[in-house]
Amino acid sequence: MKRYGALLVTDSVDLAVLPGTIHAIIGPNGAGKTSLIHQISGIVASDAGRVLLAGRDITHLPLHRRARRGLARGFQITSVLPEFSVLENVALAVQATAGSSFRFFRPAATEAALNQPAVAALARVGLEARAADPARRLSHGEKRQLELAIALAAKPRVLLLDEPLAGAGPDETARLVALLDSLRRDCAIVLVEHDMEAVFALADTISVLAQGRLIASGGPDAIRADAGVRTAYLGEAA
Amino acid sequence: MTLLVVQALNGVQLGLLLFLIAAGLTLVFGVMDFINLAHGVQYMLGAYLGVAFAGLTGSFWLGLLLASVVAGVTGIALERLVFRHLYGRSHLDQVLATFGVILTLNEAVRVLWGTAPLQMPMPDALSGSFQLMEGLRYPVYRVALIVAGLLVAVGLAWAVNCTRAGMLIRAGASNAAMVSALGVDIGRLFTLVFGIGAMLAGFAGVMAAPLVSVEPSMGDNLLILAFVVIVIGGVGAIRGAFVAALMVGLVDTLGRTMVTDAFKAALGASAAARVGPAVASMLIYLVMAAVLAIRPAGLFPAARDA
Amino acid sequence: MNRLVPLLAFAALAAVPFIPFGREGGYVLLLVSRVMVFALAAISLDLLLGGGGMVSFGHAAYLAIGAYAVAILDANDVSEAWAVLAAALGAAALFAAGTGAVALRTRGVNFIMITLAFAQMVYFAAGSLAAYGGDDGYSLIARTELFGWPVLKGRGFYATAFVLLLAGYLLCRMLVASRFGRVLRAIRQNRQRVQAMGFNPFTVQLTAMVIAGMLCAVAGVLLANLSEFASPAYATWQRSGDLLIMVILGGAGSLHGALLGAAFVVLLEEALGRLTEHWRLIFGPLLVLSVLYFRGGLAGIGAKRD
Amino acid sequence: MFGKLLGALALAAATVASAQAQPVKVGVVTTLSGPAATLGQQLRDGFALGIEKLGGKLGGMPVDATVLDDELKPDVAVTKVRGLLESGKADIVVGPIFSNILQAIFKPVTESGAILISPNAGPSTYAGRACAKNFFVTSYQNDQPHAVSGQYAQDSGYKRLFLLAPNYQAGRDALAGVKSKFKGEIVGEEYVPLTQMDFQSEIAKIAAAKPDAVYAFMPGGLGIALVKQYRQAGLANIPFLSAFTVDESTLPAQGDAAIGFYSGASWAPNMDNAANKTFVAAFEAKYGYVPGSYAAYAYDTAMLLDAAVKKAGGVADKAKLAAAIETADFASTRGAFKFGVNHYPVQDFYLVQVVKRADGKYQTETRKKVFTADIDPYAAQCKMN
Repeated sequence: MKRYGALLVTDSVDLAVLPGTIHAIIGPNGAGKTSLIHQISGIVASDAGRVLLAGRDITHLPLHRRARRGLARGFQITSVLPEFSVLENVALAVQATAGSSFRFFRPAATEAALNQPAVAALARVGLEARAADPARRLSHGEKRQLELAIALAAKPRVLLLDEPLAGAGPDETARLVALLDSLRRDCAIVLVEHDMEAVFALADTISVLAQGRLIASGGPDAIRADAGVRTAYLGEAA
Repeated sequence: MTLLVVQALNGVQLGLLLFLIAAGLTLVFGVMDFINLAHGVQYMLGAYLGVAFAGLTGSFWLGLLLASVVAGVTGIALERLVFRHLYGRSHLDQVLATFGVILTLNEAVRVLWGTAPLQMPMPDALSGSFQLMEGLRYPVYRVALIVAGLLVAVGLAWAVNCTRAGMLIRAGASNAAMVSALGVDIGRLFTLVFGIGAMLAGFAGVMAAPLVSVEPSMGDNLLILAFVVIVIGGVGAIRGAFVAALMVGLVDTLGRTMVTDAFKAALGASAAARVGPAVASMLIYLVMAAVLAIRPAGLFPAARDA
Repeated sequence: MNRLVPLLAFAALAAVPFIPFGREGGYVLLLVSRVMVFALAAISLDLLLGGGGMVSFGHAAYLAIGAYAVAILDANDVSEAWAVLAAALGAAALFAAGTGAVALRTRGVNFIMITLAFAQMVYFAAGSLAAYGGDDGYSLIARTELFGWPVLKGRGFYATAFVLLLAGYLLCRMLVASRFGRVLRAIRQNRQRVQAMGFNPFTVQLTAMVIAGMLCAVAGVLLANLSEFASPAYATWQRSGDLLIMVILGGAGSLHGALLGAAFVVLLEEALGRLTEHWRLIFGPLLVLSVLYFRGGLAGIGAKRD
Repeated sequence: MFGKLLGALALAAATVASAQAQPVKVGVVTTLSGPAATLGQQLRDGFALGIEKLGGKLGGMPVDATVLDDELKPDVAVTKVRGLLESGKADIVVGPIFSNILQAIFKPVTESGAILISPNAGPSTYAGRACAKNFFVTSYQNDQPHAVSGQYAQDSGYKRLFLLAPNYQAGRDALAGVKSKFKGEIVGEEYVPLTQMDFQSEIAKIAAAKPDAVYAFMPGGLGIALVKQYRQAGLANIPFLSAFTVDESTLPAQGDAAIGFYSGASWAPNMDNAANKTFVAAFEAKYGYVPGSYAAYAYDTAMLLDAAVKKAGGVADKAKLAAAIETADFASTRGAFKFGVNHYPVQDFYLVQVVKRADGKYQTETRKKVFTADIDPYAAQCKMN
């Protein structure tokens, strides 16, 4: 049983992300994609506009409180905890949503309440075999998988992913795309990605940003046909 | 009123002395992300070398020159032998190693020159004084100290803002990896910055020697003050170090003058004599805590790339 | 390694009173008592430093807070352990919460300096407590007692200090392994990541500061009883530096490293001090070399690396 | 590691105990770390010279001496001293330099039954109600050298006095000592941090206040900086009275700047008696610097102990030894020497002045006797029992 939310960003960019869908944001370099993700997740404060999550205004909440409301994010530069084991990375994320962290005496490493969901999340991304290894020893693609597991462990309503495929080889990409595709069952996904093939294969809705503005939004087919998008991407060539 | 002006002048002079020390510290910290606790002993070393060279040559000026150069060379030697190996390491390792250097050099100075404080005579040319207010003469030497401090500040500002090395230093302070990737020999740049920092501290040591007691560990408390300065100013910022040094100098000097008087009015004389000096001693730390509480990165933090 | 070394260390501490050192026996017990007191302080610092990545340069303030809790109650004819502990822990918790709330706004070297600033304030404040000896310090009338039992006299002190050290160590180990400690350790590695997971680093770190401060205040209570004396000198920045050195030298983050570091510093000072008055000339380079060649500190020697 | 205790630190002059004679075990507690080590060295050198003069013996018995560096940390001092006492290495403890260290070691030493002799620090605490049978001071009570200047200022008819001291207990006590004798107007009373290096702020205040004289208690590096800057600011025409601010430990660094400045003391290198002449000449020959009062009182302490051990016939009976110390008759560098009821000296105090000697070195010389057979103000409260 899962509850889905909806997300809205207003800052001359209007985005609505619907439950159970993948909403991709594309655009040329410098279009403001990462900035947008930062604003939504709360790392950077917006100058104007609002962010709503499941109908509630979260614009003025700090990063960690947005996360508690169900907004999870992966980072463009992989950002796992290098000294922790793979399992501990995920268990920590479980801990963030499961009860208090102000428990001082019981060893966390053996808490089944934390480890079972963590193992499940690892299995979901296909990393369960490496649970005991230190996170710093993972390959680049495996770190991406771990990022996803961390994000999933929080059982988020909305998952923000900033270029999850960057730096992945063809095999890894194929695996990650399949994984992302299966994730839409769990939560709404906002996907910033340069790999157009993956974007058009995955996304239910695509929004195109150029110079900080939203120039088009719609299904993959609509975007393919959009004249403005063609100009923005193919600009000089057209 | 005149007294206040005199005190302000004294504050400026203390501030400039602090700036000479803090400038090198903040550069080394900003460019190399290196916590150099041993910067204070460079100041002490400058004072001792100044006394030694002035004694050998019979001239304050030769002593100043030689001591500054040798202090700089010592800094470079330390950089090559020890500090260079610590750039990539954690701040904790740097703290431990440079603390070891402090212990070593403080003790070495004791072994070489003895524990007793030494005397550094003032240069004849600057030993005069002029009437500042009734009954108080202001030594020309202190004016020279102010002028020297200002000249160094201007020179540094010029060097950092207008020269190629300065540009690299500024670039290095915000993104060392990038500068290195652009093909600049970052190692030589670091050595240069270190040498300049050590030389400035040594120079400050010689200049202060005729005024203060030249003794082992004389740099320890000054190191703490210099760190207060660079933290208030914002790590890596020459301009911040300058403003903060003057601020600390003025707060400390004027605070000592006025805090006890202020408490006298509020608490009566005997309580003021007890509370006043304690608060005056705390004043610069209170200022630092207040600045950091409001601006956690200091007044003028160097823009740092992620 | 992680279990064996601490086990051996505590076994050695437990065995010391039963080893016949002859006429030196009394002194050995004193010296090792001193090791244990500073080990407790260092372990509490390691909880901040190794656990949470918070480099406090003002941890000695809590030694003074604990010591003055003993002194002030002693002056009012109270030497019951529960009262003393309540006062020491309460004062330390208040101080940690108040200063921590401000200090945690800053990062890196600014955090180092702002904690130093707060400790300096404690130092100056303790020096102005004229009723308790001011700078001269306060000589205890009676040692702290437990329900009228003189638990801190003679061998009782050794036993009590051992129990408290062991308890403190186990407590810290438990904390580090707990849910709370896991978040704390995660913050040290990547603050933003932890925030994005939904944790508030501020409250977690502040809680750690309060716990560490209280633990160190217990060491302060012991130190006052060991020397039957409370002094502002307990809060000097040099003392805070000593604690940092113990933790880093021992290997930050391992907890038992802090114990090894404290033992190493106290005993090596003693041993070298017997060789020569200029023992710092040996000790200083040793620190430098240990950083250059033994990464991970004493606790890291022989430990497996990946 | 603990087998042979402190052997390396033993005084050069000390002789190893011979098989038959039980040696006199002396612990010397002094400060040998940091800038204050200058004073600590004087204490150590003065005491070592005394023992050497006595042929390595006290009262004809061999000496087993141990020098401890208190590092100017009270807890370090206590640990080391208690260690010495508990391993039976001290019949007598001599030291320390600083009052706060004395406060810390007083109880452990006196309660152990050993004799404690302070050749420098003489706090008011142990001069009054807390006086003890086995505690002696061979220097002075801390207030006295300061009172000298207060009395001198009063006698000289000064009307307006400016006071300066570091902000710590001894500083506040010092100025209280001056004020107890000076009845004129105090036009300024400044307390500075112990770490201060620049006195411009205070100097400007002095110039503005235009006092008849200045009184300063600025020990060590503080005094060096103050005296130089005071001279440079052209204030030297205002008489400079002091204690522990211009003495033989600071004069080499102050040089000409200190010439003519005054201090209050019970001893100076020029004092005209045979014991002092022998001491100063031997000290300068052996150590190459002019001794200060720290060295002189430590030397006196060695001589005192020699006489007392001889009289008591050994150190086994501490009560007998204490009684012998009370009445010991020895040749002090200050001429005649006598303890008061509280075991602090009853002695003359002088105004001394800084001069440059013919050989280019600096020393203080007695100018005027200010107090004769002075008893400190706390002695009346002492009920020795």
